[in-house]
Amino acid sequence: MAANVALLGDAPFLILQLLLDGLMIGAIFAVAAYGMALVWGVMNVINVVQGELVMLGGFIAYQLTLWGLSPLWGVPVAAIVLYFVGAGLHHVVIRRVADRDMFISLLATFGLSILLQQLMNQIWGGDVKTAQSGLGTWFLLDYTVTVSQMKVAAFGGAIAIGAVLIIFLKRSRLGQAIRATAQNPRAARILGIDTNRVFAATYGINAALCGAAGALVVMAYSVHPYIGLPYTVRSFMIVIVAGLGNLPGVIVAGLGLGAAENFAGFILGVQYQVAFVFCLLVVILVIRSTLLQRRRQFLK
Amino acid sequence: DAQAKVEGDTVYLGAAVSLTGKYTTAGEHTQRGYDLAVKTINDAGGITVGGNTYRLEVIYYDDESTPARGAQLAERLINQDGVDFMLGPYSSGLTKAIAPVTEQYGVPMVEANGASLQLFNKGYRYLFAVLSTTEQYLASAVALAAEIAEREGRDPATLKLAGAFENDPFSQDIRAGVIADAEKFGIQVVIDDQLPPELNDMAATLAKTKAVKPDILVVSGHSKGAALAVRQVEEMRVDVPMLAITHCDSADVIGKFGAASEYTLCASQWAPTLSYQDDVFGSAADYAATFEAEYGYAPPYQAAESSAAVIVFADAFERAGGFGKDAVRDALAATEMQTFYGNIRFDETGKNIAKPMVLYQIQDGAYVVVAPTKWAASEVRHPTPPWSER
Amino acid sequence: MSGHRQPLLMLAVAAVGVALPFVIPDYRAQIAMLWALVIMAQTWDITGGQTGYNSFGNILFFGVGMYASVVVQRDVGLDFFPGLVLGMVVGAGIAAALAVLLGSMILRMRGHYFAIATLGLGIAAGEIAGGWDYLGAGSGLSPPLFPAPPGTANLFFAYLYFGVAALVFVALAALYRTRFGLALNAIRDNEDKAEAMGLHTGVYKVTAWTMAAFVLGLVGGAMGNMLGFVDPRDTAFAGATFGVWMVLMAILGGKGTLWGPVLGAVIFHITQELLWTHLLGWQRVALGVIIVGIVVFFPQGILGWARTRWPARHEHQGHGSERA
Amino acid sequence: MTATPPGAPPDVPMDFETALSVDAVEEAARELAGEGPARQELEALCAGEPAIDIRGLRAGYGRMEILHGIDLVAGQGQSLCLIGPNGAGKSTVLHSVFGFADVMAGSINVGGSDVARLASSRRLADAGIAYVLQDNSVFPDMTVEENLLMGGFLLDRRADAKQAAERVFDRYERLAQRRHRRAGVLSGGERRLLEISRALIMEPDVLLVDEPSIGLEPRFIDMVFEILEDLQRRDGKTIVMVEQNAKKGLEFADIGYVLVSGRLAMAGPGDALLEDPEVGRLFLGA
Amino acid sequence: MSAQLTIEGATKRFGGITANEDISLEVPEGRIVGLIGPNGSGKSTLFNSVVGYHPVDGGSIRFEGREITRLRTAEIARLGLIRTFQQTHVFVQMTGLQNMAISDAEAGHGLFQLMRPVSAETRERAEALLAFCGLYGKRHLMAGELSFGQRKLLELAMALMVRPRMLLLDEPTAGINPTLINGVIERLQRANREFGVTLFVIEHNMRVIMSLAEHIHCLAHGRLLASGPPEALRNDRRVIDAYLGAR
Ligand SMILES: Nc1ncnc2c1ncn2[C@@H]1O[C@H](COP(=O)(O)OP(=O)(O)OP(=O)(O)O)[C@@H](O)[C@H]1O
Ligand SMILES: Nc1ncnc2c1ncn2[C@@H]1O[C@H](COP(=O)(O)OP(=O)(O)OP(=O)(O)O)[C@@H](O)[C@H]1O
Ligand SMILES: [Mg+2]
Ligand SMILES: [Mg+2]
Repeated sequence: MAANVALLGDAPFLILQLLLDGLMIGAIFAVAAYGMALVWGVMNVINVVQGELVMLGGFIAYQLTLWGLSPLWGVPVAAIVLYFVGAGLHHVVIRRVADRDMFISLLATFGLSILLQQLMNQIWGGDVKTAQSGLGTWFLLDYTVTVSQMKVAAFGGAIAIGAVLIIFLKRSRLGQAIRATAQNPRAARILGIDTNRVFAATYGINAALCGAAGALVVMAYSVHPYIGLPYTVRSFMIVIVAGLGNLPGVIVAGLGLGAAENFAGFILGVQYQVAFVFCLLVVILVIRSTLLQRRRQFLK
Repeated sequence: DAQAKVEGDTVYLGAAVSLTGKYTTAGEHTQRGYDLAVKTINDAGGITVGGNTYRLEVIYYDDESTPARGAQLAERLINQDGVDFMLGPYSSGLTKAIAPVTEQYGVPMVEANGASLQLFNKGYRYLFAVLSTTEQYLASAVALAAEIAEREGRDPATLKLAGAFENDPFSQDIRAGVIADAEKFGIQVVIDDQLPPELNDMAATLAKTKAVKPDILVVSGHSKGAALAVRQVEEMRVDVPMLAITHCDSADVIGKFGAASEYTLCASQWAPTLSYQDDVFGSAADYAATFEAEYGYAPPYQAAESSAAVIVFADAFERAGGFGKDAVRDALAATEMQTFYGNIRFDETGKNIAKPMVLYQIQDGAYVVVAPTKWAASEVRHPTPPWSER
Repeated sequence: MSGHRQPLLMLAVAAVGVALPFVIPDYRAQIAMLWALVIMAQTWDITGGQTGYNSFGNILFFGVGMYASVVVQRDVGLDFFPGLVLGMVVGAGIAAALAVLLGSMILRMRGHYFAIATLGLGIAAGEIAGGWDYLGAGSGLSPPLFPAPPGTANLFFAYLYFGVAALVFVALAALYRTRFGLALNAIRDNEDKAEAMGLHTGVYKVTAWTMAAFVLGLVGGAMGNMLGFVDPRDTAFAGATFGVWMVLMAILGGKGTLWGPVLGAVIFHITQELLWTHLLGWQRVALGVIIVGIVVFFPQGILGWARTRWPARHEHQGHGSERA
Repeated sequence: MTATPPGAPPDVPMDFETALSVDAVEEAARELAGEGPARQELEALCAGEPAIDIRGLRAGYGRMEILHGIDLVAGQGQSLCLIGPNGAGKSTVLHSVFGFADVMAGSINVGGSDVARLASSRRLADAGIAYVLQDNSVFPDMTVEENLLMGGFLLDRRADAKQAAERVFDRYERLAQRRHRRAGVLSGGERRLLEISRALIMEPDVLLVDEPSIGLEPRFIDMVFEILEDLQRRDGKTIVMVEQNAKKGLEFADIGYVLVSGRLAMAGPGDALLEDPEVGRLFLGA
Repeated sequence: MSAQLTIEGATKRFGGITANEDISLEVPEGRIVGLIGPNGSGKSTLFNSVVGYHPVDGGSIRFEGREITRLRTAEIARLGLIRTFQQTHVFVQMTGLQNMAISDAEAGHGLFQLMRPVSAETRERAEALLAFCGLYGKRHLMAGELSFGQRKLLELAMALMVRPRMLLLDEPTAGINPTLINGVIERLQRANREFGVTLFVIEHNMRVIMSLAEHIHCLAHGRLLASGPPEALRNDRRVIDAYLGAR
């Protein structure tokens, strides 16, 4: 561990490399996290199937390459396909559990995640899949620092998606309905908002975001059927840190998490990177609850 | 209870294989290896034991790639299904979980996918492995590096080795072997990373590699690790004179990454170009052809060794002349034969000591055996040129 | 299940538990596993069902018990049985201590935050064990083998786990009849109000979790020997299997009830053994469908469903077993 | 609901002279009610075309039936007040009209069409029903102003909603001062004011109000009743209200209904009920 | 007459708003004291400060001579200072009796005191108090199945079950049937008289507060506007202007 820290001192370019890689993966985390924030905030559902939706997006982009198309098309295609998948899932399962105890929906989406994992396993096999975007690599500082153009594109795309989403929620009618439903569904209904449709749309949008993120993942990294949970957990962490309904915060937290994870992996050893992520999760939650303890919520 | 072991003219073997979970792909290769051998043997008239002919059949369960499930299923196969002979699961971890069960019940198990050396220091009497154990996987790669260094007039002790190994029993065993080999030559280990099982990014390790500039980079993490290593080495333009990995054929790195996979060294249990043969499949090349005709892709070595395990069992049944568990066990212990997969002879711990590993290099888009010299089809290409020149 | 029929039912179940390993001797391994699962579901329900703190990380205590026990057996150098007993006790002790320590930090979180924090703990524990050489790291550990013919090992574990399950059941039945049980329910229903009434909610929550942890530590302590192999992610901190199953079983049966977790575990285990082993690869699809089906159609569990179906019986129970 | 026998354990002193228990009120009311008013009586109270007409309504939550056959008729521009003991099912009547309870039998006609099959979210748009819930229904994380604007969600033009909101602010300085504050931090009374004004933005034909005066200071209670009066008299809206402050409610309403254990016990003109000695004893605390 | 609860210069701000400003008042032991004031004048906020839901920004609060300004809710509750809520809070998935049983402070809240079944004594008292609040017939019903007003009554019964030294009631009769209100008033008076519980009551219902309270404080805009016996306050010009309105 000390050796790793020393290495950072000896080869400072590593710091830059780690930071860049971290930010770029963090941006993708953020996209999935937008969706989670939406679904959580609006429907009061913690969507455990988030990671699997991301993977599904990845597999769709991969499938396009099998058909000879550029996986870059995967971003819009996966988003559109996943929108309908999401709306479908909502219709069949989510709407029946959304207004129940949150734990019920947690479990239901967990069940869906197992189902999707297995379906992907049956359709595409258990192997690691990647798709070559065809974009090249930039080199900085005399070839020491590499920046894959794909990752930069993913980064830019993620930020853009976030911005669009924020404006959409603030300005559009559906956006307003989504916000109102999030805060008090019964009140939304008495004002004439079709909350069921709002829920379906919200879940669809979430799935579409995941699909886009997945397409970025398969080009910038790789996917296989069992890789969902870390994405789910990261989304969750990001949302907690940012706070529900704080989308700009989601971007910042996503980038921060990506960078922190990368540095932790480097310094502690990659084997502890996942442990680090989950310990960080617990620590964040503990800090959050301590802070809340001070600013206590109270009853009326 | 236990009547299912031999029903009429059918002998049942039991196997828990990974059809879901993280070992799905390899588990499928394993199952297909078993199935192909069983089918081929049965089609050729089955086995003759004590004057009668018998067909083979395998009872499968899915162990979901988890050892706890594997152990339970072994119990189930032995107790409820009455199986008296077991074929191994995929991976060292699963084998580790199942071996204690078969051992307790005195059920002989021939396994083809648990390479961990630790399986063979427990004094198990009913466990037999047709494959080479982990310490041999990358030994020839390390030796090769040392040899080349000496040839170039460099002291091997000046070499630097970087390693990244998945955190599972198999890869950790590989790691132990590599580190022991490095010590033997005085090679300095400069990076020794463990990769998490839900691996999807090894940028941190590779960035480190760029900084410390080792002479050899060794990666082991089943097919996932192989794919990731080849891909990210290219993407990050990591210049390292020698990249040695495991599982490149099962990960199909040539198909996935094309030219980027050139120069990569791969440890393999077996290659279709080897000159072994047997009565069931013919030569190694014949086996490859049969397999490809059946399943539509070239057999990875996981399939080949699984088929070999069935052949070994069949041979032992015939020599034992009956289906007593202990008679078959003793016959297995006395095995001395050649299969398309290689020579098989078990030492007293149950591992196969008659078959060496081979080392491939990817040259011009094909796997070419470069070590050991006996089977080498071509010279090793070394060093790997820097990316700026490729 | 009304008040006066309760003891009868318990007797019947006890009789079945005692007889089972001899009625179907080939299934002893599964019987042992069944009772272990029953205990997991029962203990999960202490916090999950009764207190409203849904944990996804109770597997932590199971795994800690398993590792502690195997390490004790490896390093202390006792014979098999004394080693196992010591291992189980140490495992349970460490698990309980850990519950006190972690509980006092994370039980302050409400609802789903707690659920996810525990999920994090469970996974992190597996990852840490997987990197820790003293615990065999990723290669895992092999506990000593049972020193007797094969059938007896399963018989031993079947009775061991049955005994623990029965004890836990009786203890919980008594516990839920005390005001402590009511306090847990009060926390579940409205924790702020419970606090406003002067209850020491923090202490009760930690106590409840510690009880669960202690028992899970015991269960884990013997499970290593039963399985014959300990591995960080798939046997000890097996979040995706045991970790989730214990939640599922409790919910399937009906959380927050005494019999629900038992019923849920039995049904779950039998389904799994009968069905899944023959589905060859599709069993996870089945699991997914079952989970979704349960929560969509039986969110209250089988017992809860029966109650809405036959509300009269429930009313009757309200008067019959009058807990207050 | 199960019929739990009323009464108290023997060792509890039963000195309920001035005060009646929940059960005692129910019991007394049940006796008083007898068979309850006939449908014709109700129709007689209704002036003009019925704007809202409920027949044989059985409704409840899940499998539990709370209302056991309720009839209710109110004409266009009339106001109707439901009174009754706690737990009688008054809120459930309003819930049923808006689709928040499970209707098991009976019909609910508003403005001549059956709304029972309409999704709750369509009832404001299609049937012109607005609803002020008994409990909290603001959007806590939106500002007071945004809350009012949400009241005009169905309006095609944003500007209309804006104007309507301005009118509310003109009327209630209290809300105007807090227009940019999160609605979640309003005091109980401020919140009530916001909820009522928000329901009026769409200018509904039928207004369901559940205990408008709850938690309001005396002056606001008067104010709220003035608003309702205005709506009814000037704009000809139909108002169905539940009010625990039965005196206020009956004074205000044209028609009064007394609901007891999910059944209609009495019905009559508001003033007449107010003067009924039994009603006075049981519901007005006189 | 000693002051049981003393509030001195209590100030509470939320962001830009001052909900309570420099409020000083006393609640003497054994009395019934009222707190009135327009909506948003800071009544509930003051209650919240007293029972420790949020710390005050300035001033101090003493209960029976003890500084409680910084104590936590549960600790304050255990001193015998209990509040009820404007919006009801009961344990919805427990029966009325169970709600009562867990509220029994006399049976103890220590871990070991809890580890025994509900005593016959607790049960009797619970039943008596439920009857006292008119809920005896509903004692086996889940609290979540009670109507709004019934829950309110249950909450009152629970508060009495604690045997509090002082009870802070936030609009105890809001949403309760007028006839029952008479009952509630009588019950409160009896609780005060027979159990010696000091009452500090927020009410908008003038009939209730005038017949119940012996002394009333009126808040407006977060400040203490006036104090005095009911009659005096009813005729106080400032109170009429700020709150009661012209009658
Ligand atoms: N969500 C619910 N689920 C089950 N039962 C309910 C539910 N809401 C109300 N009830 C029951 O329905 C009955 C009638 O409730 P309702 O709220 O209509 O009464 P109410 O007349 O409005 O009383 P209040 O004056 O106290 O508000 C009550 O006995 C209550 O127990
Ligand atoms: N958590 C909070 N954050 C910000 N402002 C608050 C908060 N709680 C209360 N307020 C504000 O403080 C003021 C006083 O509120 P409070 O609830 O004490 O009033 P109240 O006297 O109880 O009124 P009511 O009779 O309507 O219940 C109100 O203007 C309210 O908006
Ligand atoms: Mg009501
Ligand atoms: Mg208030």
